[in-house]
Amino acid sequence: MAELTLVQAVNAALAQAMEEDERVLVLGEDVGVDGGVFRATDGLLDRFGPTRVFDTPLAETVVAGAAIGLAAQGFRPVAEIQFMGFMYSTLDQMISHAARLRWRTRGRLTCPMVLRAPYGGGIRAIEHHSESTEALFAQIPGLRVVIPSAPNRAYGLLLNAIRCPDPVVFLEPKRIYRTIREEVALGTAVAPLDSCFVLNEGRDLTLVSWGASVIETMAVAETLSRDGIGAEVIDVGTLRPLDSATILRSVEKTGRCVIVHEAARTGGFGGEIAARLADEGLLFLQAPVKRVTGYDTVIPLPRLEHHYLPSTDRILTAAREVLAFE
Amino acid sequence: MAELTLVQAVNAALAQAMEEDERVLVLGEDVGVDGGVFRATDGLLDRFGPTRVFDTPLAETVVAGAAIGLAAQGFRPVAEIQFMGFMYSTLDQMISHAARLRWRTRGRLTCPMVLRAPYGGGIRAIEHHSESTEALFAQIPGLRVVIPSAPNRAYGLLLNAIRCPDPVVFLEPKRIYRTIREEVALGTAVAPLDSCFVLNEGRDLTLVSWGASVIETMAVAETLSRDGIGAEVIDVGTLRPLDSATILRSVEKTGRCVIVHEAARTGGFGGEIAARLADEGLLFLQAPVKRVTGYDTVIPLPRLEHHYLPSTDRILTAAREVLAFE
Amino acid sequence: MTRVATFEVHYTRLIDRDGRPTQPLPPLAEDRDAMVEMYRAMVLTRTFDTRAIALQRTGRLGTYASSLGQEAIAVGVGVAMTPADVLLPYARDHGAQLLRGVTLTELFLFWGGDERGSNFATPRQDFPVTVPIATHLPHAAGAAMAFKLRGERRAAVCLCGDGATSKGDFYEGLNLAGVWQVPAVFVVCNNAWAISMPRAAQTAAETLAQKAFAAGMSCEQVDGNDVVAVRIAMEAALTRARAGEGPHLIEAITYRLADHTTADDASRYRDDEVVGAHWEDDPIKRIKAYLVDQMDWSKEEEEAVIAACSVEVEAAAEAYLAIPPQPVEAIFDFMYETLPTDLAAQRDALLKEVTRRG
Amino acid sequence: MTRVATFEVHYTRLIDRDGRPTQPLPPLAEDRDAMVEMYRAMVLTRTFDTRAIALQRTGRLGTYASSLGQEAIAVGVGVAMTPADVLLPYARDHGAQLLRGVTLTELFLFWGGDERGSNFATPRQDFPVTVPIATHLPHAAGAAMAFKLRGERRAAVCLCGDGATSKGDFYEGLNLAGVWQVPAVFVVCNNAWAISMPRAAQTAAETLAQKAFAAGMSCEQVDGNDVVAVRIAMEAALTRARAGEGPHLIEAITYRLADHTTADDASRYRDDEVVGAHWEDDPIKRIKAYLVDQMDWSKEEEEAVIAACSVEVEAAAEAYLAIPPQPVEAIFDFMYETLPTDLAAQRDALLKEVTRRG
Ligand SMILES: Cc1ncc(C[n+]2csc(CCOP(=O)(O)OP(=O)(O)O)c2C)c(N)n1
Ligand SMILES: Cc1ncc(C[n+]2csc(CCOP(=O)(O)OP(=O)(O)O)c2C)c(N)n1
Ligand SMILES: [Mg+2]
Ligand SMILES: [Mg+2]
Repeated sequence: MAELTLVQAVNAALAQAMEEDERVLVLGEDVGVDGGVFRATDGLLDRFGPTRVFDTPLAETVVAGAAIGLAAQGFRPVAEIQFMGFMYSTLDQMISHAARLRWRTRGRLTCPMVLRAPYGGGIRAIEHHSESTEALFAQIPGLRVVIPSAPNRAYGLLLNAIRCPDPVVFLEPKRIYRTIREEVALGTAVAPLDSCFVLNEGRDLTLVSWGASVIETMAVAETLSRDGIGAEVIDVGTLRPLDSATILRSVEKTGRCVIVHEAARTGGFGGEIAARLADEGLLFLQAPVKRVTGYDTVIPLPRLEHHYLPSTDRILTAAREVLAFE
Repeated sequence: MAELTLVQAVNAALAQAMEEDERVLVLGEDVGVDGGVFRATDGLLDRFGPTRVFDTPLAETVVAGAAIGLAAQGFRPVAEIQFMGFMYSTLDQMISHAARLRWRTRGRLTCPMVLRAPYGGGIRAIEHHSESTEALFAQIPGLRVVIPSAPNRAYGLLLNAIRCPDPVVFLEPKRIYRTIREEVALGTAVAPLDSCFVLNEGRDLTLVSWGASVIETMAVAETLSRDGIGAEVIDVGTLRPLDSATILRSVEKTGRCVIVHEAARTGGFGGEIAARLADEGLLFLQAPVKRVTGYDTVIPLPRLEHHYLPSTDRILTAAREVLAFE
Repeated sequence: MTRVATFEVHYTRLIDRDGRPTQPLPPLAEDRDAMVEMYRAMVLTRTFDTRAIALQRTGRLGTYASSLGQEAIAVGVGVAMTPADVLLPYARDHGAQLLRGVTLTELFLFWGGDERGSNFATPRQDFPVTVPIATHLPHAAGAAMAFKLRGERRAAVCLCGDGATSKGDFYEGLNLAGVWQVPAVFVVCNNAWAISMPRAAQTAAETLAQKAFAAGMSCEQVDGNDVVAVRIAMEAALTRARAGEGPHLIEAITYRLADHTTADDASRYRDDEVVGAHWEDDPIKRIKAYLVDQMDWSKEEEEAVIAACSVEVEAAAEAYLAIPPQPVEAIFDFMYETLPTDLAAQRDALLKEVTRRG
Repeated sequence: MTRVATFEVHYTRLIDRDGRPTQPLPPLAEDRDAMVEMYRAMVLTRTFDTRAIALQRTGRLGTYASSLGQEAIAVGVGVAMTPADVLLPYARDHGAQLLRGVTLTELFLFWGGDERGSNFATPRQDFPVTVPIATHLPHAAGAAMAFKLRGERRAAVCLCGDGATSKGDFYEGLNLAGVWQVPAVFVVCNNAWAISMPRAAQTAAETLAQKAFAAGMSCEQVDGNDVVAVRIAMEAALTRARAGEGPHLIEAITYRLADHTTADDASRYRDDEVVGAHWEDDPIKRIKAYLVDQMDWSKEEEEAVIAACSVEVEAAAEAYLAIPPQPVEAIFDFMYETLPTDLAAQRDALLKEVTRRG
């Protein structure tokens, strides 16, 4: 057990995975001596040496592509992209190859790789450093998309992602990289890759979220509880494959649902969840399914950025609106 | 007026746009002498010469990127990508630049370009030649995403896309490139870029679709009408910005909705439409919103491909299920 | 002004278009069995090609990419490799795939639109044909890195076309292979065309070989219609690569005698006459001339090879045509190691639908 | 084996680190006004840099990329360009942007996290700073093609770092510029590092200049700490480009004296001593030594330049700090030419929320 921040938990999970399986490699820009721009790979080069941890040239396509080649050859590469805004040039490799190598060869070649990147806004960064475009990956059959929202789950999910025989895109909410500390049970990977986490139980309303927005969502649940309203909070740790059963069960109980994510609304992954509710959960719904999200714009530069991110205020307003609905 | 197939309508719209505005350029792999692999640019080189129509090297990133540079300099480039499966390496340029140039410079530089590509399955092609991943583009703020489903609308929509001051992704359902002929009113662009097309009116059920699937969807409406059931068919010609008002109005009337698209279900754009119904249209809904889509897999190679595409059979089953719902 | 670096590109041809040596030949060229083996492989490749096109024309195969005219490259590459090496082929490498152990039936199956065609029984570690152009060069760098990390004396061999050299993935792959000094050999099959785009429209570079300089990689040009030149260059590059001396790029110059694919009509963009002239450079004609002139290749031997190849291809085509499609639920197989719940539901729905339809 | 192509890379330095000519100098070096203009521009750039870092440290500016040590490149490029040319800068080109007419206040605004910083009053057609590395080379090829198509005597000038040369976009952009023969000049600012990655970890290529050979483009290396060498090379390249003689690539060799950005701690990955040694190559020190030695640059003149630059930067910083943020609804401005209905609804919702919050 250790008290860790989220980024430390990522680091610890990488170290654990490398320890337990020598096929695990860490690669990416500045992951070696520098330990990664957010220090997620700090100390790994010293500990595991240059045949396990290596820097790559500044070229995201080939970072993903080389990871695919390594994975097809039996390694378990964990590649870091410095910011989600620089993942777009990995999409072709991830869609056309990582997601399909097993399928295309009927299981002959596989692609057990992890593509990690910090994502999301709120750190007052320059353009392209605050993106939340997880739906780009979450819509690709063959990929798994995992997003932790706390140190303990980050540790468990990453360890399971690395052990997973399928390609995993692992997105880390960098806004909360260092804001929470939590006991992490080292060596065990308790957070499974295929189910949502119910963080708070409640009978009146279901709040569904992932990533950094889980923090504000939990805060709203607490506010509501002071008014005697029970909000069930679901952290969608794994967007794909989506465990909609947990969400449906909750909405069956509460009849009301608000989905919260940082990404722009239109085409965001909240739409998929609402769509499943509109199909399989229609009879449970006692109120419209609201989405509290980023606006359908580019995320603004720091001076206006805070207006863009779903605030507790906006979540609370939506929650009350849904609760008031008859 | 002329009787044209869809691909001929595309060709005619390109010619018309080049005729009326000398800033319009056509570029891409094999668009010149060869006239494009589907002949969409046939004859344009002869007619407008090599300073208006030019081949590019085999490099999709720079096709999109050079179009951005040309557009910022006042041209109106219409770039062709040979198949949607090769658009993935344009995503970085389209997301990071085309969609944002205006926003980033507060209107100083703009990006009036069109990125065209044939898309969809059903032509018994080799891998990567049958993709329907329109949701990748439709989720990007700043882009417009347009998909015609008949020659006349293809002509009008493309002409409007080229005239549009914003970047447009224009996806052409190649399965029906040559299967329908239709009178096209040359020289006029009647199909607006921001509204859905109601192809069939009905009071009992709303069928929402786009691209080649509109054909099967219309066939189902016809079948239903023989049973005295009125299905309203909405062709979402422009996915982004989405005219949800038309869809909502229809569902307000019918209370039932089935969404049909070729793309894989999870994260497909049908989810966005269903999500808007689950919010703004919840009170109208008398039955679950069903999606008839490709499965959440890679689209199979030709030998199994037909099982993947939404068939009239599957659409009809879903429609009857929704109609039977009480 | 100081000169800080100089580079040269060299070109090698050992046997000219009439089958005559252009310079003293390596021992390989004296080895009748080896020469016949390559000849036979080239003839088999072409026989397969002809049959594949015929099957496509009659609707029994999908869109097909012919290797007509560039059999010497695939065969030169295929014979130079050892089983432990790994091939990352592009769409015209049937010859190399066959030499590696992929069966004719598997090739037909692949081009027939069946995923099982990429699940060949041997060689298990070779990559399937990569369709998105140049996207496999990064895989080659990664796979070769795997060999290096494990200290194995193996090499990755990656082929692509002239058009492929324009793409970012090509360059990123080469650059990574260069800086990591991995055992990889890259072969650019310069067949003068990328669909309708002539070589000169791809790049202003005088040679395609020189693209390797951007990656700090050694390179050379060979006559891609001279199977001996291709093989010798490949063997040397592979030996160096396996010995840890780094990657290498070979530009093999040939000509696409066929349409781009069965979906293409090359007469729209190039003169039949020019193509006709290139038949003089036919790599099969060349090695046959060499065999006849230098090795007493007899009419009987020739006929035997032709006949054997036909029989083999015919049998494979029949075997292919007899293979039923996969069961419909195969759509869901191999998406993930284990089927996620929501996919399982979709699978059940499809099976129900199929049953209902009967 | 025939040699089919040869290539050479040359390196130019005109003034050494102590300000002494290494060879007969061009007329420019005799032109006191011109030399002082460049010196002043370099000092202004560095003064801006120092102030920007101070603002960042006190929370009044965002993450900032210093150009410390590479001012000679941006300035040499900026002075060589005419107003009609178009600049496509990367993040350390403050010096060039200033010479182009972007104001110090606009630069502060950009780095302060305000979109209006890229809407500079002049030059209207220059591109904003491109953040995703190397993605602007394709734009440069496109913009230059626009000049060519319109028959304008203008050139696109595109700068990037050494790290950028590894990326596919870099290569695709160069290759297209080469094959289209557009008026573009590419400048690689080789400052020895890409964050923590030393130049040797990016590529096995002996020089970065030679990457141009892959695109059939001419190239050269210059001492990037020698502003005269940079400017002379740029002027020549621009003249050729505008005359339709095609694109060119210049590798300008310098050293990143600062941390990568204000978010970086370079001491994690490089020795302070090594960095210290590179201060000997400081481009400002060099031109100042030249001015003092060759042009009787006086203490008073020096002090006047320093003081004027300080005043200018201080005034700009104050002006920047006085600019209120955009109104909140600016989030929705400029997404499309006209606001689509669903965005208008979101805009209204935001405004209502802001009003409610008070
Ligand atoms: C990324 C990508 N873009 C476009 C295509 C369509 N396409 C298939 S083959 C081809 C030309 C390839 O030319 P070359 O690399 O010279 O190989 P060749 O076909 O001549 O052997 C093109 C453009 C593709 N498969 N992949
Ligand atoms: C595509 C992309 N990947 C990663 C980054 C993060 N990043 C910002 S600057 C930088 C290093 C750039 O090095 P170089 O090109 O040498 O320029 P320098 O910073 O040294 O001037 C990196 C990796 C980025 N901005 N864009
Ligand atoms: Mg070719
Ligand atoms: Mg650098």
